[in-house]
This record gives sequence, C-alpha cells and structure tokens, in this order.
Amino acid sequence: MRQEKIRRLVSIALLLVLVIVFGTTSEYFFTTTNILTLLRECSVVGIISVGVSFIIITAGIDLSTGAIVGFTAMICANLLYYTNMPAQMIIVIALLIGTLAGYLNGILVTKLRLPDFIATLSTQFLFRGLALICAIRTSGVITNKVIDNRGILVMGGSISGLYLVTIVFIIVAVLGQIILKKTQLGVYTYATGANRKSAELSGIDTDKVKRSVFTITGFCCGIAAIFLMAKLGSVTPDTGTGLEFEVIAAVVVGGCAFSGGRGDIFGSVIGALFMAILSNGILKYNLPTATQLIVKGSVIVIMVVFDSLYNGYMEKKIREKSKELEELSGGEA
Amino acid sequence: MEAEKLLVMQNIQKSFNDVQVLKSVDLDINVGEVHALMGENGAGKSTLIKILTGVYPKDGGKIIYLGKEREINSRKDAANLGIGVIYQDFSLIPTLSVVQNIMLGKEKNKFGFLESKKMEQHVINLIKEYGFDINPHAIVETLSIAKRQTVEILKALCEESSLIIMDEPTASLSAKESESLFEIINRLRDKGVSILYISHRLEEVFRLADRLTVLRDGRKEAVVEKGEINPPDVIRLMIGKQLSEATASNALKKSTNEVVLKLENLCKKGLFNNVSFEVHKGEILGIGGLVGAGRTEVLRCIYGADPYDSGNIVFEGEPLPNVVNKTIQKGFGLIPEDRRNQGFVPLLSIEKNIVLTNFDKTSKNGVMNAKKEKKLGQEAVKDLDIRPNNPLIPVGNLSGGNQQKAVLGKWLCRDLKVLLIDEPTAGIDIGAKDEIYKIIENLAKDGVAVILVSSDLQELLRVSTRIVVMRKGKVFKEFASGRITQEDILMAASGIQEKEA
Amino acid sequence: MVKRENKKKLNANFQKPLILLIVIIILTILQPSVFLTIDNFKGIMLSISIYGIMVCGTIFPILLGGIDLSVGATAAVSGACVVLTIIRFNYSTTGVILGILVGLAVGVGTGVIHGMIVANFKVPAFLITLATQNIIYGIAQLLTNNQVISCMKPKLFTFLGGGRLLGVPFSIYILIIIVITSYFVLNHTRLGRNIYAVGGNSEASDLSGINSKKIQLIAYAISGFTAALAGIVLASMNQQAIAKAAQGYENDVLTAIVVGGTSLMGGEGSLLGAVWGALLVGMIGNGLRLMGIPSTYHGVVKGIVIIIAVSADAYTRYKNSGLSKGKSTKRFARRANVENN
Amino acid sequence: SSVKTDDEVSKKTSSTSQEVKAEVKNPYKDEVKIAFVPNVIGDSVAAAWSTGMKDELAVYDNVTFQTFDGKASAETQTQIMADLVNQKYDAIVLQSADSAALATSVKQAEAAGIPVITLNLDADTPHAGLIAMVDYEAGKLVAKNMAEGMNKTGKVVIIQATAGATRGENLEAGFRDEMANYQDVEILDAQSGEWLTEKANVVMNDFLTKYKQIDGVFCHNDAMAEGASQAAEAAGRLDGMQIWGADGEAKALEYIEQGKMAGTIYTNCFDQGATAARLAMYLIGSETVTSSYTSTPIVKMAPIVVTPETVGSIGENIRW
Ligand SMILES: Nc1ncnc2c1ncn2[C@@H]1O[C@H](COP(=O)(O)OP(=O)(O)OP(=O)(O)O)[C@@H](O)[C@H]1O
Ligand SMILES: Nc1ncnc2c1ncn2[C@@H]1O[C@H](COP(=O)(O)OP(=O)(O)OP(=O)(O)O)[C@@H](O)[C@H]1O
Ligand SMILES: [Mg+2]
Ligand SMILES: [Mg+2]
Repeated sequence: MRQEKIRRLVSIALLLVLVIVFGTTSEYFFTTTNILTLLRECSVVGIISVGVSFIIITAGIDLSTGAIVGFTAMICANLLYYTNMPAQMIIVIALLIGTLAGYLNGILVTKLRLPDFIATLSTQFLFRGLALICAIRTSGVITNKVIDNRGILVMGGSISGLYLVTIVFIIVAVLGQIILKKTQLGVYTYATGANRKSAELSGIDTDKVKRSVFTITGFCCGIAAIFLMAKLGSVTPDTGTGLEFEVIAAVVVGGCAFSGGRGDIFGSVIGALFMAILSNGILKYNLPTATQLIVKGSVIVIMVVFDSLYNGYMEKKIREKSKELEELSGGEA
Repeated sequence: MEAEKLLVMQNIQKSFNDVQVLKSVDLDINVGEVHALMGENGAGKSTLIKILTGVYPKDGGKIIYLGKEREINSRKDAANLGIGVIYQDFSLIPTLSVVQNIMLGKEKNKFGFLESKKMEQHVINLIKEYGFDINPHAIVETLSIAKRQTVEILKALCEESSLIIMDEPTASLSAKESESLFEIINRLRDKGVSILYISHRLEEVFRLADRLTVLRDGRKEAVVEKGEINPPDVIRLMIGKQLSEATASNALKKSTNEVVLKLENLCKKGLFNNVSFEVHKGEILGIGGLVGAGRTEVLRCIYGADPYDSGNIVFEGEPLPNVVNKTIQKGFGLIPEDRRNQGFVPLLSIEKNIVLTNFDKTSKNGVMNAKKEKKLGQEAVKDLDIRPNNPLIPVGNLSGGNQQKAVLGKWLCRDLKVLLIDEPTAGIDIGAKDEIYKIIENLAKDGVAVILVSSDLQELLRVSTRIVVMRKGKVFKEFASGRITQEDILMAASGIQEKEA
Repeated sequence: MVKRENKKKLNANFQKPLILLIVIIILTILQPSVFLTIDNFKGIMLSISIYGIMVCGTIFPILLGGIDLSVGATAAVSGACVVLTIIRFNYSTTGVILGILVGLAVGVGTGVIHGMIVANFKVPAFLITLATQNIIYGIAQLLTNNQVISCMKPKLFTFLGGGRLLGVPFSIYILIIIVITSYFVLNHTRLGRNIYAVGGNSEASDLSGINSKKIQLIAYAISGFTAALAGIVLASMNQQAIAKAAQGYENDVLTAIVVGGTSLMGGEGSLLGAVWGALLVGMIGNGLRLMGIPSTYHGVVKGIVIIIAVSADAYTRYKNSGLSKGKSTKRFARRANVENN
Repeated sequence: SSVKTDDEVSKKTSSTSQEVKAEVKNPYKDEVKIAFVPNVIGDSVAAAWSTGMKDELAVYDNVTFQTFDGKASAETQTQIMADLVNQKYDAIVLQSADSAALATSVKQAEAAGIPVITLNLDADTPHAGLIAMVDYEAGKLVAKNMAEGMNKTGKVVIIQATAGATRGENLEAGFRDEMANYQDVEILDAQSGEWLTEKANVVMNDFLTKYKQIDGVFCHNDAMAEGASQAAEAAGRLDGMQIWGADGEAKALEYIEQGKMAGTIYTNCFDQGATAARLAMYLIGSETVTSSYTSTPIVKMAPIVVTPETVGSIGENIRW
C-alpha cells in the first residue's frame, strides 16, 4: 500500500516538473484561459480513459472507443438535423447508444470468445463504417451540419470559465475510482485481470466482469460523444478517429499494465493530464512540427524510463526492508 | 451401522482432448471424517475435485450431496452447498491483499459497496482463531510461497463449510507449518467438518485419514479403512506393482573423491552470509533447512542466475563465471524450485522444452536439425517414462510429476558435471518420486556432483550422501557420516545445537 | 494416442485454409469470371505486399509479448534515406545500393534502440514505440523538410516497387522471399525457438541459458529491418520520399498478425497465421472492390467478416480440444478459454 | 442559466472589443506571429502553400511564421486554434478539416481580433477570407476534357479520396454532373484510394482485372493518378487511357510530359499561399475589423487545365 502511495507521489511530481518547466519558460502557459482550455482538452480523453482503465485492469484492451464516439455523435447529429427532439432526449439516446455499443464488445468477447483486440478492432471498423454511412448528405455529397441546438451547445459551455466537460470528467473519475476501490465489481475487475483462472476458481463470473467493464466504457464513450459534439459544434464521419490510442496511452502512462491487475483511475487521470499538458505546452515554443514531435516523443520515453528505474529501485528497497523486518521478528517460520 | 454419507460421487467420467481422464470414479465421504484421495500423478485427483467444485463440467455420473442429487455448475454452486476448497494450483490474485483474497467471491457488501472494515475484522478473527502468522494487509505477490499457501488455507476455512477439500496443501509447506495444518484438520474433524485430503506423502495420509480412496488410471481402485491397510499396499494399489522399498534413513559417508565445486564465504546481503562448503565428484550433497533459510538463493548464485556480493565459487580449481550460459557450458544444470514459472515454457512441447538447453546438440550455425530434435524428445520421453508418451504435447498440459520429468529431461542428455536440484518432488507421487531418485542416484554414480535442496526430510535422508543444514542464511551444521534421523536435521534447522553428530 | 493428436492437429491446421477457401468460393460465386484469375491474385498479393513485408518482422516482438507501433514511421524514414542518398549520388547505381544499405541500417538501428530500452528498463513496449513513432516521424519531416521529394530514376530503384518480373510485380517476390525467410527463422532456427521460449516464459528461458535481453534486441531489430525494407519498396513504388509515408500501416500490420491468431501476450502464434490474416483482409478489400460496393460500406463489411472468420476459427479450436462436447457446449468453451489464458 | 456556451463567451468579448479591435501593427516594425494550420503536413499541396507563404513573408524582418500539424483531425485543429488564440497570434491561415467543425474555433479567433484566412475549404462562419482552389468546377473541367479526349464515348472509373473527404466529394459531384452531358460515356465504378499513390495502384489493379475496357480514369488527386498510371502501365493498358488527376503537383506534370497521364487541373499553390499571406499582412496592418464581416470574401484560384499540349506553359518556377 505504501509503495503504491509513493509511486503515486512520484507520478504527481513528474507532472509538476512538466508544469513548472512549461510554466516558467512560456508566458502563455500559466494563464487562466490556458489552464481552463487545457483541462477541457484532457477531459474527453479522460472520461473515456476511466472506462478503458477498467478494461485494461482486466488485462483487456479496447480499440473501438474512438469509433463508438464517432458513431454515437453521428446518430445524434442526424437526430438534431432531421428531428425536433429535445436535447435531453438526444443526450439520453447518446448514452444508450454508447452503452449498447460497449455491451456489444462485451458480447463478442465473452460469447464468441474473440480476443479483446480482435473484437474491438472489428467493432472499430464497424462503427466507423456506420458513422460514414449515416453521415448527413445533400444530393449525395456529405455535408456536415453546424449544430445550433442550444441544449446541446450548452454542454460545451462553461460555468465561470470552468468547462462543463471538465466538471463531468471529475465526477466520472471520482465515481470510477469509487467503483474500482469500494465495490465488488472493482475487486472482481482486479481479480479478473491479475489472474483470470484464479478468479474463476474463486467463483467469480469473469465473463460478467468483462461484459460490465466494456459496458462501462461504452457508457463513458456516450458521455464523451455528447461533449465532443458540443465542443466541435458539428459531427464529421471521422469524429473521434485516433481517440482510442490517446486514451490507451493516457491509461498506460497512468500506470495500468497491459498484463492486468494493476493501476487505478487516479493514475489514468494523471496520465490524461500529463499527455494534455505535454501537447499543450509544446505548442507554446513556436517549434517546427518536426521538433515538436521529437520533443514530445522524447519526453514520454524519458518519463517512462525514469518511472521504471524508480520502481525497480523502490521494489529493491522494500524487499530489503521486509527482509530486515522478518529477521527482527525472529523469522523462524 | 452405516455412517452418514455427506457426499457420494458415482461413476464420474471426464475426458479432455478425446483422452478419457476419468473413466469411472466413485467416491463417498462420511460426515466428519478425513478422507484421503490417493493416486499417481495424472490419476485424475485434481480433475475429480474440479468437477466436484464446478470448475469442469462432468461428462457423466452423479453427484449426491447430503442425500440429494446435485448439479454443480459453478464454483458458487459448490460454495452454496458448503464445499470449501484449496486447489493444487494456487487460486490467489497476486495484486490483491490478503483480506481481499480471502474474501474473494464472498464479499460482504451493502448496496454493492464493500464493507471493508467488517471483512477485515472477519479475516483478523479467522487468523487469530487458527493461530497463523500473517499480515492481513500484505499484497499477496510480496509473500513467500509458504505464506501464500496459508492464505489459500484461510480462504477455504473462511467459508462455513461442511466439506473442505485440500489438494496437496503441504506441497510447499515446511515441517512446522504442516504440523499446524494437521492440528487445524483435527480440530475441524472434531467440529464435524469432513475433509477430503489429497497428498502424495504417505506418512501424512496415514496420520490423518480415517479412510482412503485410491485412484488408478481414471478408475477407483479401492476404498479402505485406515486400519485395514499398510503403506506398501497403498503404493501397490496406486501403481499396480511393488516398489523397491528403500530404507528411510541412509548411511552418510564422506566422499573421498576430488572436490568439484567449492564455495568460499559466499555472501549476499539480506539473503545469506559466509556460506562455504565443498562438493565432491559423484556425491549427493543434501541441503536442509527451514523455508526461507536461503538455500534457493545459494543455488541460484552458483548457477549464475543471480549475482552475489562477495566470496568465491571455485569450480575445478578455477573461479566460476556468474553467467547462466557459461555455467551451463561448463556442465552445470538447475532444476528450479518454482516449476511452473521457472522450469519450463508451458505452451511449448516437451521436445522443444528439452531442446532449450541443448542447442549445441540440435543446431548448427543457428539452424535447427529437426531429426536430432525429434530424437532427443523421443529419447527423453522414453527414458524418463513421461506420460502421455508423446513428445509433441505442450508441457503445460502435463501433470505435475510429468512436468518435472520434462524439466529433468532438459539436463539428462548433457554432459553434466554439477546438477543443482531445488525441491525436486514437491507435489509428485511416490512412483514418480522413486523414479526421480533413481535418476539422481544414477547421475551421481556417473560422477555428477549433485546438490539437492529439499524441505522433505525423508527425501533428504533417502537420497543424500552428505547433508548440510542451513539456518538464517548461514551454514549451521554438516552431517558427514553415520546414521542420522529426521529429528537431527529438524533440530539443526531450528537452531538447537546440543546433540552432536 | 499419438495418432489421435496428429489428427486433431491436422484439423486445426486445416481450419484457417478452410475459412480462406470459403471466402474464395463465396467471392468466386459472386464474381465468377474475375475473382479466380491469376491477374486478380496478383492484385491481392500486391495490395498486401507492403504491410505483408512488415508483418514478417513485426511478429517477432509480438511473439515476445511486446509490440512495435513505430513500423510505419520507420518505413517513412528509411524511404527518405534511400531517396535522399540516391539524389545525393546523382541517381547512380552506387547511390541506390548505398541508399538501400543506409535505409536498412536506419531500420535496424531504431529496432536495436527499441530493444535496448524495452529489455533493459522493462517498460511497456506499447508506450515506447508509440513515443518513438513521434520521434521517427519528426526525423522524417526533418529529412524531407516536409516536401515531397520525387525520385523517378534510376531503373534499378524504381524496379523494386514498380517493376515486373515475368509479369509479376517485383514487390511480390520480395514479399515471398521475406515470408519464406521469416518462416524459416521462426520454425527452423535456434533464434526462432528462443523467441517462442522467451515469449512463453522468459524466466524459464533465462534459466535455460537463453539471454532474453539479447533475444528482445534481435526481435526489435528484425522488426525495424522489415519496416525499413517495406519503406524502401514503398518509396520505390511511389517514386518519392514523403514524411507521412506509411502512416497508419502499423494498424494493418497488427490487424493481420492478430487476426492470424497471434496472442499479444506472447509465446503463441505463427507467421503463416499472420500471412493468412493479411490475405484474408486483402481479399475482403479486393472482393468488395470487384463487387463494386462503394468504399463507404467497406469498413462495416470488413468488421463483420473479421468477426465471423475469427470466431469460426475460435469455435473449431474448442471443438478440436474436445471441450465443446457434452451437455452445455457454451460452458465447455468458456472453461477452455480460461484454461488457455 | 449560468452556463455559457463558447458562442456566448466570444460574443461577449467581441461586443466589448468590437470598436477597439486588436491593435493595428506595423508589419515592418512590430513583432508579428502568423500561424499556418494545414489539415495534414507533408503532402505536396501543404508544402507548396507553406513555401508560397514563407517566400511572401520573407521581406518582413519581424514576422514569425509557424506551421502546426492538424493531423487530419478536426479535434486537433480546434485544440491548436484555441492555443493560437491564447498565444495571441496575429493571423491564422487554416486549411480546415471540416467547415462545420471548425466554425466555432474560427469564430472565437475572429472574436479575439485574429483574422482567419481559410484555404480551400470554407468555415461555416464569416471570417477574414477564403483562398480556394476550385473543386466542383475542377471536376467539371476534368469531365469535359476527358470526354473530349475520348471522343465523347467510353468507359470511365473514379479513384476516390478517403471516404467522406469534402474536396473529394465536390470534385466527384462536378465530374459526374458534367459527365451526365455525355450520353455515351459510362461511369463504371468508383472506389477509394485514400489519397495515396500505393492504394490507388491497388484499386486500379482491381479495376483493370474487372473491366476489360477502361478509357478514362479520374483520380481525386495527382498522387493517386500517378498510382493508377503505374498500374495501367504495368498491365500494358496505358495506351490511349485518359488518366486525370487534380492539383497539378510537379510529379504529375512530369507524368503528363512523359505521356503517362492525360492531364490534371493545375492550381498555383505557391501563389495561393502567397495570396493568403498577403491578405494576412494587409489585415494586420489595417484597421479592418474582420469579426464584423457578414460574409466571407472569397478568392478563387484560377483552375488551369494541363494536358500534354499545354504542360510546357507551366514553368519550372511555378511547379510545386
Ligand atoms: N485442462 C486440461 N486439459 C487437458 N488435459 C488435462 C487438463 N487438466 C488435466 N488434464 C489431464 O488429466 C490428467 C489428470 O490430471 P490431474 O491434474 O487430475 O491429475 P492429478 O491426479 O491431480 O495429478 P497430480 O498428482 O500430479 O496433481 C492428466 O493426464 C492431465 O494431463
Ligand atoms: N522475490 C523475493 N521477494 C521477497 N523476498 C524474497 C524473494 N526471494 C527470496 N526472498 C526471501 O529471501 C529469503 C531466502 O529465500 P530462499 O528462497 O533462498 O530460501 P530457501 O531456503 O530456499 O527456502 P525455500 O525452502 O522456500 O525454497 C527468504 O526469506 C525469502 O522470503
Ligand atoms: Mg493434482
Ligand atoms: Mg527454496
């Protein structure tokens, strides 16, 4: 437990280092608008990463999140354009579509026994394709419409500067952390990921756990779709493309291991913040695009390597310490 | 008068991959008895209890529990009936805490929220009740194997069970911990709980069990009361032939052969200190000690798998390099303690696993010679009598004893000079044990210096020609001659010195 | 007993070709005179040739339980290296040969760096290669200065990707050679054995005297090599160097490998499976185009076909394992999967 | 309610600052920052625009010109736009990924007093200016020339842009509308080559396998036309085939000279970039308040039909 806490502190410290470096070297970084924008930027990725953390903790992966967001948003765009549905209704529908899409992933993984990677890759093709098919056309040509429904646009708005999406992100993250740490589903999520066979032997229906985490992720995608749509004020067939990689990167930077059983939502939030700050900060230096890419990549490499070195060091120390304790307590048994 | 039947299993059948593992197994357990289930490796004991606890569906047969026929389709069903179980392969979640593991699958919750405090208290009470020494908040992956086994035991005890199944619970426990387990078993029996006990250690079975069922080749061979039978007969029932019974204690003798390997003041901080001993050609040096004495670490350092801080390892008069590949080239071999994680690659076939240490024989310029490879695999399967006798089967699918034979197979075809063996027979049946001992003895006869680490005192006495006892990372005592008994070793391992050898 | 095992194995081995055959039959029925022609087969092979080459190398780190997401970027950089070298050497033969060597060396070099980082620091390969993907594309931008650098001569260069030998595109020959080499390495060499061993259990491999760090290094180097080779062929095919070349190819590569049955956890999978995966995806695309189905619908169809094909594969695997017999087929299958995990 | 949408926020700021407008700068003396946000960087068009802008701006000592990669994503572009506003850039040249999706961002920038000049694709809100290549008309031109080249009869295939891309859709709409006038020309098929040479090569291969007769190929960009030409040549069917692209990049012109392509619609991208830069510099130095525009001024770049006969008229200095 203590080891985990120290790790957490280290990742927060790394984040702070980044913030301080950017803050002191650029006059535009520490402005209120920039901080608020930055929080807004990390929020959509962050909301999805809450769900994906669950999946990665079960040793799974979800490549379809971006496509689910795109598809959900496209359906909403159609509803907005062709019907007079009230915004609340559309929001409910969006959540429903996202959830169902996530559930579909769960079914493919647990009923058809497809590996997560293939199942969600296929649904990525599927939902991205559907989004394209559903795109709004006038005389055959895709014409993306500007959304003017105030009820939806409000979702992209802010309360005295703080964007709604950020507030929702915080709520979702806190809820996620509570579910993960304080409920049965949370424990089962860890158990399924750390050792699926053992979990089964302990009487856990790991299939149900798998379906639940995919469904949760789908729900998060639904939320993300609403905010993305509200922010962009329009939906294109490729809305959300590549989002899945950003999300996975945030989650993994935050300490969830692909091998499962490790990490938590708090880490993923830090991961999402880290990636957003990195992208946002680099823009401030007027660097050529090539240099931007190189700097961004290098920072991640250095961060990851440092994290690993530090963990190795801590593990060694803790082992030595526990050994000492054992000796002190007699260490007979 | 007929005793009251808790469980009756009739004509249970099961096949994997078209191979019938259980052909027709009957088992019945009385209320409040300790019932032992015996059988060779691969006889189907673990499979039977996995069927009983709903992990595998059965192909045929009937399960009657408390007088009613039951369909047990999941682990939950079994738990609801009051069946607790310790599986042979660990069923713990490495990244969760002891409390979380013990309560896994039976969490107390209110509106879906866990009542952590309540569960914690429950577990602490349990630990106290049975007198274990374990930190309830420790993360399981940081615990030693022995501690993990105690968590496993606690997990089974935690349920209000009328039947507790234990599949080789002592395989990785030291003598002392085993003793406390036996006490618990006796206490449970007194409370009227039935125990189904699976073990390869005959002395345990005879100490604990009221009745025993023997399986052979997927069939029930016999059910006997304890008083009606003696150990050699059980063995005969299990393997269908007489075993060449060796003496339980062995006459030790100091080898006069040349010294092959010499450790001088080997130190590694926190693990062992100033370890020195010599190993002679053709001898079997047993290393005894309690769990955690540092024996495994010494072996690994000799082998080059781990670095050491100071001291020397001299092999044939020259310092031994601390690199695995080089020690292998010099004629070293290691049978590691943690078979599943360190011994073999589960997805690879027997043949390919054996090849891993024999590339110098089966490849030329990096290109494999399929024929030689095949020959190596077939020879190993034949020489070691690995069953099923197909070198193309993934080692992960074999039973424990056969897995260990496959691991041995990695070394047997090499020109070994020193073989390091760590707990070679944990969870292995008597027949296979005997075969493994023979293999070790033959190797020694051929001049290989063998270092054997074992927590099984009988085994240590049976095989070693000389015994060193380690305690808390130091060499505590050496027994080089005369006859010694289990007590002698136990005393030395616990640090009692008075009785001189 | 042994016989039975072999029989089952045979079934399992026929599984993938069978699915492919079904796809072929369906497409042949739908497009009788066109689909089953040599020309069309050449077309399919051509469509998978670039990322097919990558597949043969990228499967190495994946078999180790790693991943290489930087292959697209590596291809872009090595393509740029070749073209720039050729131009510097005035389109001479020396320039071509030197350029190819430089390109391949760059690929191997990036691979070695990946291998060193992943092996020594035990960091997730996913993150590292995702990060280096940025760095490498950045370098590609620096090299090309974000311009399209066209290079339409000499013949020796353009032949690699655009030429034909006996009527067959030369890139297909390269693909076949790489497939054979990679198959040979994975199945008949010490290195291949080590890859599967380290991927299946690196601790046991280390104790068997295999240097798992070295194996990782080599695996990533091979991945870098094939990525570079693919990049060179691509540059030759398009007769240009461009910073964003091969962007997103890593997705195609991963799709082929994973659809082909290779586990991302390592230790399990085969090159032929991956080639099967690439062919399957290639044929779906080709079939859809031949049927004249608008591109809009391709994604959906591709997704569904992959689901069907792979679950058919999974289903027969359970059936062959004998676990799917009995009363409740579903439960058996579930257990089997748990065992496999 | 207390929740304010982006629109309302920007309206509020603009209503207060409308009269004062962002300060007028003297581009010869003051520090000026101009940003270029292409849809993606690295393709020939973006490279040419960039070069055109840089050359145009080279005369000013204090102008910083910076390119930001839009990564073909509207989301990325909106993030970059927000940051540019935050950093108080003086002008933004934007090739938007989508006209609707970037509308809000453009509005915000304009409200902050930063003129936004779009390239090719309009933003669905009035802004400083749009410098556009024609696409619908270009499609029509290709159709007309191709049909004439085929003597008004023949079979045609189309190799499309990435599905959903606006320029591709418009080019194709123009092409199909014009072709409808030629009764004897049949459009056989249309498949996506995802803007890429190598993919177009594959698609063309499939077309060649399926159709025994193909007289014309229309590709949504030159890169794909080159791929199609390679495939046709390899199959020995290039002779007499009318392969048309659009854009007019240097390599395509070379292909036309070599007879491997029938033509393309050339746009002077250097000039297009330079025009955008010139407009930006003018607005920075003037008192014009672009955020009060009610419609966007549009500059259309002249489409030049390039065929083997006319290719010589495109001089080396304007080839990109
Ligand atoms: N999931 C499985 N798939 C295929 N074969 C299996 C499986 N589980 C067990 N077997 C086979 O069934 C047989 C019986 O195995 P089981 O584990 O029940 O033996 P056991 O009596 O418990 O042996 P041991 O004493 O070594 O634990 C063995 O031959 C084993 O290889
Ligand atoms: N990976 C590890 N993490 C924490 N402690 C360890 C680790 N490996 C060894 N130890 C500790 O080092 C000490 C020596 O262990 P070692 O395994 O060498 O003892 P041993 O005598 O071989 O015991 P055993 O009979 O269990 O094999 C023990 O206290 C053990 O708990
Ligand atoms: Mg067993
Ligand atoms: Mg040990």
